[in-house]
Amino acid sequence: MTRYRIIFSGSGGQGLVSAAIILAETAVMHENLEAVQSQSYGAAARGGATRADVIISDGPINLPKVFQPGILICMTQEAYNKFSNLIRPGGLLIVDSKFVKTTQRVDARQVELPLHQTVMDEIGNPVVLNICVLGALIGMCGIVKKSSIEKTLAEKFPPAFMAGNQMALDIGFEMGFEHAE
Amino acid sequence: MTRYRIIFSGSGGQGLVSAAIILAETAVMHENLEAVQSQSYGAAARGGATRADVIISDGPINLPKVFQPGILICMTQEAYNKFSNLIRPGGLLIVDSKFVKTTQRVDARQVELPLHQTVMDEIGNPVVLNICVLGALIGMCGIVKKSSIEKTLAEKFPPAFMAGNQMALDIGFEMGFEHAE
Amino acid sequence: MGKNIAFVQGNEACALGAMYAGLDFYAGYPITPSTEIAETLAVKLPAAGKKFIQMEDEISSMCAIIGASLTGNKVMTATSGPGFSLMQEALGYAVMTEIPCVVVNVQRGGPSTGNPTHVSQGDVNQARWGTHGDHSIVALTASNHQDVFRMTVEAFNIAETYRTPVILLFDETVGHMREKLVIPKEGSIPLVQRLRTSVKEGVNYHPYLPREDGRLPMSDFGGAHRYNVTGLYHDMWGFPTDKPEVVQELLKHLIDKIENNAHKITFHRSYYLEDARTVLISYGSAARSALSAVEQLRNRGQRIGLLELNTIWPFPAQLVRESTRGVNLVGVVEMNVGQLTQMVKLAVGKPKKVSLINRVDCQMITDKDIKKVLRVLQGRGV
Amino acid sequence: MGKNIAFVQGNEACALGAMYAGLDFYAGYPITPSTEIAETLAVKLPAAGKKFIQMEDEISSMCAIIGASLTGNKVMTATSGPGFSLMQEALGYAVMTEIPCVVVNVQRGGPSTGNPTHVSQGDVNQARWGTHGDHSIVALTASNHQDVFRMTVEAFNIAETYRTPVILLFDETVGHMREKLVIPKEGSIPLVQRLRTSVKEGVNYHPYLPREDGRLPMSDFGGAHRYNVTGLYHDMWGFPTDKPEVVQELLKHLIDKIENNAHKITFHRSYYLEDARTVLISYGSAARSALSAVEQLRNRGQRIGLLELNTIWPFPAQLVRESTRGVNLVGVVEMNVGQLTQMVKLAVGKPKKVSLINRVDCQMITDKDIKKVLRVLQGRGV
Amino acid sequence: MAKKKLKEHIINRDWCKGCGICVAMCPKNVLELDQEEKAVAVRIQDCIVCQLCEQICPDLAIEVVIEESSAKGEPEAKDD
Amino acid sequence: MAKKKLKEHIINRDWCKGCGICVAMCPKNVLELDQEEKAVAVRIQDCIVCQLCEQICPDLAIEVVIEESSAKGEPEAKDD
Amino acid sequence: MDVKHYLRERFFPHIWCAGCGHGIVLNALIRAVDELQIKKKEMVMVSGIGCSSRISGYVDFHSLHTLHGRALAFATGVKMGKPELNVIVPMGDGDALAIGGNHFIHAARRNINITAMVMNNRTYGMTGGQYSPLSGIGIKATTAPYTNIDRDFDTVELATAAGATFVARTTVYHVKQLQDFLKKAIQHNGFSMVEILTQCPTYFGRKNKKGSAVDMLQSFKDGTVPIGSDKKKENPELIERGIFVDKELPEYCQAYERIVEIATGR
Amino acid sequence: MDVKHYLRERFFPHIWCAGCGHGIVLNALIRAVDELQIKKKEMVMVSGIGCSSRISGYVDFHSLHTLHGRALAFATGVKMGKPELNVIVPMGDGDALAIGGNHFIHAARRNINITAMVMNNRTYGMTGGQYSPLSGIGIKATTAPYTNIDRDFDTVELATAAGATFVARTTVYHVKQLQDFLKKAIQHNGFSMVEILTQCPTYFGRKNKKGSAVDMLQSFKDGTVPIGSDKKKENPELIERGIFVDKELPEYCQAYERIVEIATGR
Ligand SMILES: Cc1ncc(C[n+]2csc(CCOP(=O)(O)OP(=O)(O)O)c2C)c(N)n1
Ligand SMILES: Cc1ncc(C[n+]2csc(CCOP(=O)(O)OP(=O)(O)O)c2C)c(N)n1
Ligand code: SF4
Ligand code: SF4
Ligand code: SF4
Ligand code: SF4
Repeated sequence: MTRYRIIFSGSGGQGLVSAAIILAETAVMHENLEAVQSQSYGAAARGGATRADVIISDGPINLPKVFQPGILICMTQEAYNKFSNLIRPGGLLIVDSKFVKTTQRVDARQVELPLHQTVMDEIGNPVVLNICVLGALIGMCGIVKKSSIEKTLAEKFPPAFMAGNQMALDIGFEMGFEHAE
Repeated sequence: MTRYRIIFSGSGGQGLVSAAIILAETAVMHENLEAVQSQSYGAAARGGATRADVIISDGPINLPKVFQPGILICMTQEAYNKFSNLIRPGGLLIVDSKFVKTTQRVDARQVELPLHQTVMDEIGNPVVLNICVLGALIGMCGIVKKSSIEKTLAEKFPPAFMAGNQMALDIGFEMGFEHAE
Repeated sequence: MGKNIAFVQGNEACALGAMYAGLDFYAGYPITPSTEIAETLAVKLPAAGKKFIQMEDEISSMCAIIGASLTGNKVMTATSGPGFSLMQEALGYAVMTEIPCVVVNVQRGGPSTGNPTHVSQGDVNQARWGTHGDHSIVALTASNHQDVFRMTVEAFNIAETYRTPVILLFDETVGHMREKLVIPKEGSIPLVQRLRTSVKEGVNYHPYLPREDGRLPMSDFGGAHRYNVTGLYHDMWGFPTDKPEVVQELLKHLIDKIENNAHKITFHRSYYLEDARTVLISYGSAARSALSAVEQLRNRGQRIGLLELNTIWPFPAQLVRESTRGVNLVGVVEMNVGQLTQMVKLAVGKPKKVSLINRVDCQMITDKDIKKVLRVLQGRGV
Repeated sequence: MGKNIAFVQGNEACALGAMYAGLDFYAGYPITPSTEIAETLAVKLPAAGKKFIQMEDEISSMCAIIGASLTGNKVMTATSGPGFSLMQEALGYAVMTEIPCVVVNVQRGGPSTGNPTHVSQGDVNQARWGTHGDHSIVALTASNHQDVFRMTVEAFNIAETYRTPVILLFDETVGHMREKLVIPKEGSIPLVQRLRTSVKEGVNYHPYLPREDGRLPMSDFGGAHRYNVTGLYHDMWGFPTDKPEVVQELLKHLIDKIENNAHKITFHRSYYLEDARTVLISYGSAARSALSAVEQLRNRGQRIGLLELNTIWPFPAQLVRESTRGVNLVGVVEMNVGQLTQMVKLAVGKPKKVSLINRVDCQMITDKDIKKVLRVLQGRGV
Repeated sequence: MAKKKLKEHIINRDWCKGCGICVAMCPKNVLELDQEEKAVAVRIQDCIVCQLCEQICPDLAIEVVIEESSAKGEPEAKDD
Repeated sequence: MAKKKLKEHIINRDWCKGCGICVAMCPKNVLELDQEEKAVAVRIQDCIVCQLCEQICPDLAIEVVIEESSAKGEPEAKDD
Repeated sequence: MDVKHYLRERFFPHIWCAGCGHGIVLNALIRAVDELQIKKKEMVMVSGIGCSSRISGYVDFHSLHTLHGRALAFATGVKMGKPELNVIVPMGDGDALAIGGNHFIHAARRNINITAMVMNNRTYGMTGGQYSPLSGIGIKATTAPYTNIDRDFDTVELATAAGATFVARTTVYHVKQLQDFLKKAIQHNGFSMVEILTQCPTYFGRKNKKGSAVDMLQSFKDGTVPIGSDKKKENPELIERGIFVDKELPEYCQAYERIVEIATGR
Repeated sequence: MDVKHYLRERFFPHIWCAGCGHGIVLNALIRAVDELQIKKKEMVMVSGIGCSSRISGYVDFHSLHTLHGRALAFATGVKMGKPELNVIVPMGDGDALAIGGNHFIHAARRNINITAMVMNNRTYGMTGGQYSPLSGIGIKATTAPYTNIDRDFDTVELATAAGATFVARTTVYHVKQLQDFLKKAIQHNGFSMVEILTQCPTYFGRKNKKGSAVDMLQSFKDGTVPIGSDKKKENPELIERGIFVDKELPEYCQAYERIVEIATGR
């Protein structure tokens, strides 16, 4: 039984909860997997660091929260400071190189990607950053097929958004794929 | 241990609850007796027959309600119809001869007194009817001293009311005393 | 006889007890059968230079007394079933913020508007669990005016000592009936005054940091210390937090300060328990009938006794256990479907020994009713 | 994969279940963590030609659904702790007047405003006893979206069958998390439609005269029969009365119709109970962790099982008794100070066998937490 | 509209509580309270069939019955 | 009142959330958001010390410090 | 007309005290309904708790006797649940404006087609004569033994400000006007409110030495004037009677129909 | 002035979103208090629940963060309990006028010396953007996906009709006026209400395409006029700013003092 335990973390406006939902929804709707998604709510969410948890598995999932993520994505310094110590030994830590200075030493593979920079350079609109993150994640780790993500995006967004999303997904996927093990 | 169980019954405006309270209060405040008083409340009280219960004793009283009155006073036909069957065998039933036609046969001494008529004839104001009732009751049965009732009346009413109350009490007392056993 | 004797309704006895205890502020909304408490206080409080206000409803009444308590007043409200249901949210707020206050519920027939002018003891479990979330609560009751008075005074004492709302759970019969009340001399029932902080102005005051003994000294609003009060989980300064360890510690504190002091706030009366083989447990007006039944059966030679509870919550499990040890039959006399009977069963440990003796038609249970059920329970038929 | 699969929050699953059950009318007031139920229905109901209204508060929401139910609609409201406290008075009205309705409480940390965005199961006893007066109530819960959906449908079925409010007692974790939901085909969960009277216009209809089977056929407001509905004790025509025999009979009816049918409305799931020597009993999101713990311990050879309750009230005492017969240890896993544990103790009869395994810091209890306590209970230290 | 003609006052003695409102409000002083404090029409001949007594009786105890011929007529509006 | 003279803008970067309100509201276009989306005073010389930025900042992150000499002066009332 | 056609006779004589104005309101209401020729099965009375609220039990309509202060909230459910029904909500001043004030202003704001009758006797009759938000300063009540310091609402102004689209005031002395206003209110498409000054001789009257029920009725005659009357200028204490607001604005249930159309794409 | 003197710095940066108008209200409030030279220990803030209500936690006054909608009821207890305190009650539009509407009108009616600030962002911010009784028809919200059919209250009219003796309205754009009105409201002896139009860019703004916080601020400038402005005649949609009511009537706690005098025979 494969089981992915992923935390997306960053700040409120970055759309990381959406990214988490898209990922989990794709697993369930298009890959016949089980997935559970949850997130932090409330004052914690309005101010400081957001966090969205995703567990994906080919068998039933009982616990809905991630305690030790195998994959941790940090899109702000604050998120990195708060969550990086949670990571499972030998896990994967993805950070945006613009926002995060990786200071802590963690027993995990740390990958720093210039996601924000690239999105701004090539698309010029930060709203698709979250899709780019998603692209990088699946480029690096698989989890679900890129085409499945595309299906979900097509279902959830109006056609006008498709081009931007697709570009962001592709950019992210490529950057991630380079770091795939 | 002597124990008096008394029900005053009649209609809302007749002041019978007050009469009951005065009696019980007199027993407690001026005769060192125990007394418990209770009454019917609510829709029953607003419309139909009022009922006020008094128990007087020289020892502690547990039950606050009268189930079988030794003395029952009925000041309306409705009250008579409703309550006369409650009376304790051998008890005393006092009714106002103007308002009540004693129809039922009860195993009790029935005394019909023209209380209302006499009050109207001699005082001309029905508000003191209840005091007259009280006078009749203690005239007939004792229970508490007349002078004690007078003390309570003096405590509870402004001086302006004293004369009327006293007259009513006296009238009632006399009428009652005639029927004392 | 001096002025210290009064012939009053139970509701008046409660109002007089509150005045004795030092009530400063009352807010309420009329409802049968508790209205006379407000009506009495509407006369007494202004005459003592203290505050009375009739609010727009029960919710605001409960809120207003909490606000007034924070400015250093001893406070109370009174209501009955429907109003008590409406107060539940704000009652929980007082629990969470540890604001001393006394809430009277003169029980009438429920559920819903039910039977406003008749008696019931149906709100016992609501008093315990009516507001959302885990918590503990104190609820006292009484069967006669002397105890109504005394329990009212103790309610204020407990509220101030433990910084908690205290519920006075009376019933229509006791509330409405009149009997003698001997008003205790000043000082004869000790009064607890609010524990105020000794922390000086300018020095850090922690409104929600319990002392060693679990007590929390207060500082009046308008006084030297400015702090925050919130119904959210909060830290020792009174500021919101959702830190798990702080949350858990606060909840434990709220519960422990009551449960661990249960023995100190357990009031009761025992009648003929020494050699009793049958024990009745009762409270409120039902206990009057229970006592009457017990005395009659004693006269006939039965070894029967009565444990009358004045403290219902925290449930005096230990007292009940001790009072029923070695007893054959425990009869719980209450005017509901057995709300306290469950607690007695848990306390006694042998649920089968415990039977409910009740009445649920909004009529006062009588000595006869009780004797009848006892005969059956004792295997002697009807 | 067809359209019958959805990836949704528990709150959405509840809303979808309600739509499936035939919800006609929703009134509510937003509150975390239940708001998504309203938000989903604000989209779905108008699109189905049905009614959605956001009221001025929770009290009016509860009142509005009762009013709408009387005109023949299937109705629901949803809230969380503080709002649920506010609904207690009107909830009791629905109990007394026997109006079918469904009330969702997605539990958050209490008491008071507590911890709005975190999980708790602290309202279990409030669901039972929150409104004043004796009464019975139905409360269902679920640990996963499939059951959230199904229990929501069953809530409507029970409400309509027994003419009673039914409480859906979910929790923040289940309400907010997203997982797969397979939407059952139309007809695959049977729906109960309201039983309407067959009495013709002009013939005497007794709205509150139960049939032999205890059921009360209804007549919609606006329909052939004009009758009275009141929260006061009432006779078979729905008119107020305080006649003791009528009062008692009505109260008994209100209680019996629930308690005597407990077996018909008991929903649960059993896992590995057959040979279990240790049985966990749990419900709501806590049951997810309990199942996880049980599966891990089974893998290590322990004879442990799980009884997951979907029906909390009426408490399934018989089921619990049967499921724990001959068992050494019963662990009740819940996120409160042991509210259901007491009921389990009473049901099991041997209170000492029953232990609470809980968490009260508004964090989800984990498999680890449970395993740790079990080790201690089994005498194996930490 | 045809002038209405009185047939009779039906006064429901079970419902009448003797408040005296009809007595005081009747513009023609037609009504009185009797010994038992129940309303009775004593000066029927003076009645102008304004029906105020019927409409203001808080106990709904009075019916002013009009002679058949005009019974279907609208009651006269009266107000200040 | 003496014309106020600017000493400095103290901008609390920890509190500023970069909403840009001060930037937009400043009548003299003195302020800008920097790379990190924090307000900075870039055209200090243009500042007329109206203190609007200070008073409208929703994060209470700006203090417009006035030269000592006139520091005690009342802030100028300004409204439409 | 046959009054009894509209009454549940077996509950008469009613529970109200002798001379209580609530009976006059009942009397006027059934006449209004009769004149409008509305079928009884199309009428719903929703009331709260109070002496006034008992009115709903006496009429042979669909009747819903609810909780103190909440009648308009229940009524909102009834009306939205079946918009074709005529929904009337009789309330005491406490019921409507003390505990029920919030539902009062919100029902008015939504302009839902309900008729609210505020039977204003300036006291809580049912619980024995406490002061209400309409008692006014200087009044005596069991909870205001030293006179009341609570200012009173102007019900008409409050309803108007809250958004009611039909607002009127009259008294039980003015029975014809009362019938007329009730008819207009019921016919109005939107939230209508009629304030009816009425007497509680038992508590308000007795406590405040207002004399008999007849005296109190008389005081409604003497103490009120039609809107705009010159007398009001001389004596500002006089209370105006009449229709203060009568305007058409989108009714709530009808507006909801539009939402359904949008949502279903009809 | 030293803003931080009035703040509980350790809770900053505050929890409000970037550009949220609530912070501007906080900013204005402490300036108003500073100018009035009221001691911090004489100030009490009593709030309910909502983003707006969090304001009480940020000021270094006595602060009471209560239940949704109930702040004015708690405040009534605080004020009566210690009338010498200045009691300020900040509320969101939902807090003040949805669930809290009844306490709002009753506090106004009593004319108790409390200052109510209604921070009107036309939505429930805290719970994520549902419609409120001040949203108005046509607005979109998470619970009004097909647009809102609920009419809005006019807060000023409602407060006036309920009896408030100081009633004003302004916006967070007009910071100086805001400070001024708050000062006057605090100084007023009686119930004062200041409605403050403020922006929730996160929910109301986003759902209704109102642009950035700056755009929304700008709309307060363009969408409002001083009371009596001619522009309003041309464009009735414009909202008036200014002081609508300012009158002296007996204050509740002072009136109560008189009752004590009567009762004690002083
Ligand atoms: C929640 C709740 N609070 C209080 C009461 C008690 N109560 C019943 S009626 C009433 C007020 C009655 O006054 P009003 O509404 O003016 O009507 P009236 O009796 O004068 O006609 C009150 C306070 C109640 N039944 N329920
Ligand atoms: C009794 C109760 N009902 C509902 C809620 C949920 N709730 C919290 S704040 C809020 C509304 C917030 O809106 P508003 O008062 O306008 O303030 P804002 O957040 O917009 O500043 C709601 C519905 C609650 N906390 N308590
Ligand atoms: S109808 Fe008119 S005139 Fe005739 S008795 Fe009645 S009130 Fe008097
Ligand atoms: S003080 Fe005025 S001019 Fe100077 S930066 Fe601030 S807003 Fe601009
Ligand atoms: S108490 Fe007053 S309002 Fe109630 S019935 Fe009697 S007179 Fe009417
Ligand atoms: S949600 Fe809206 S009201 Fe709340 S802090 Fe954010 S912008 Fe302000």
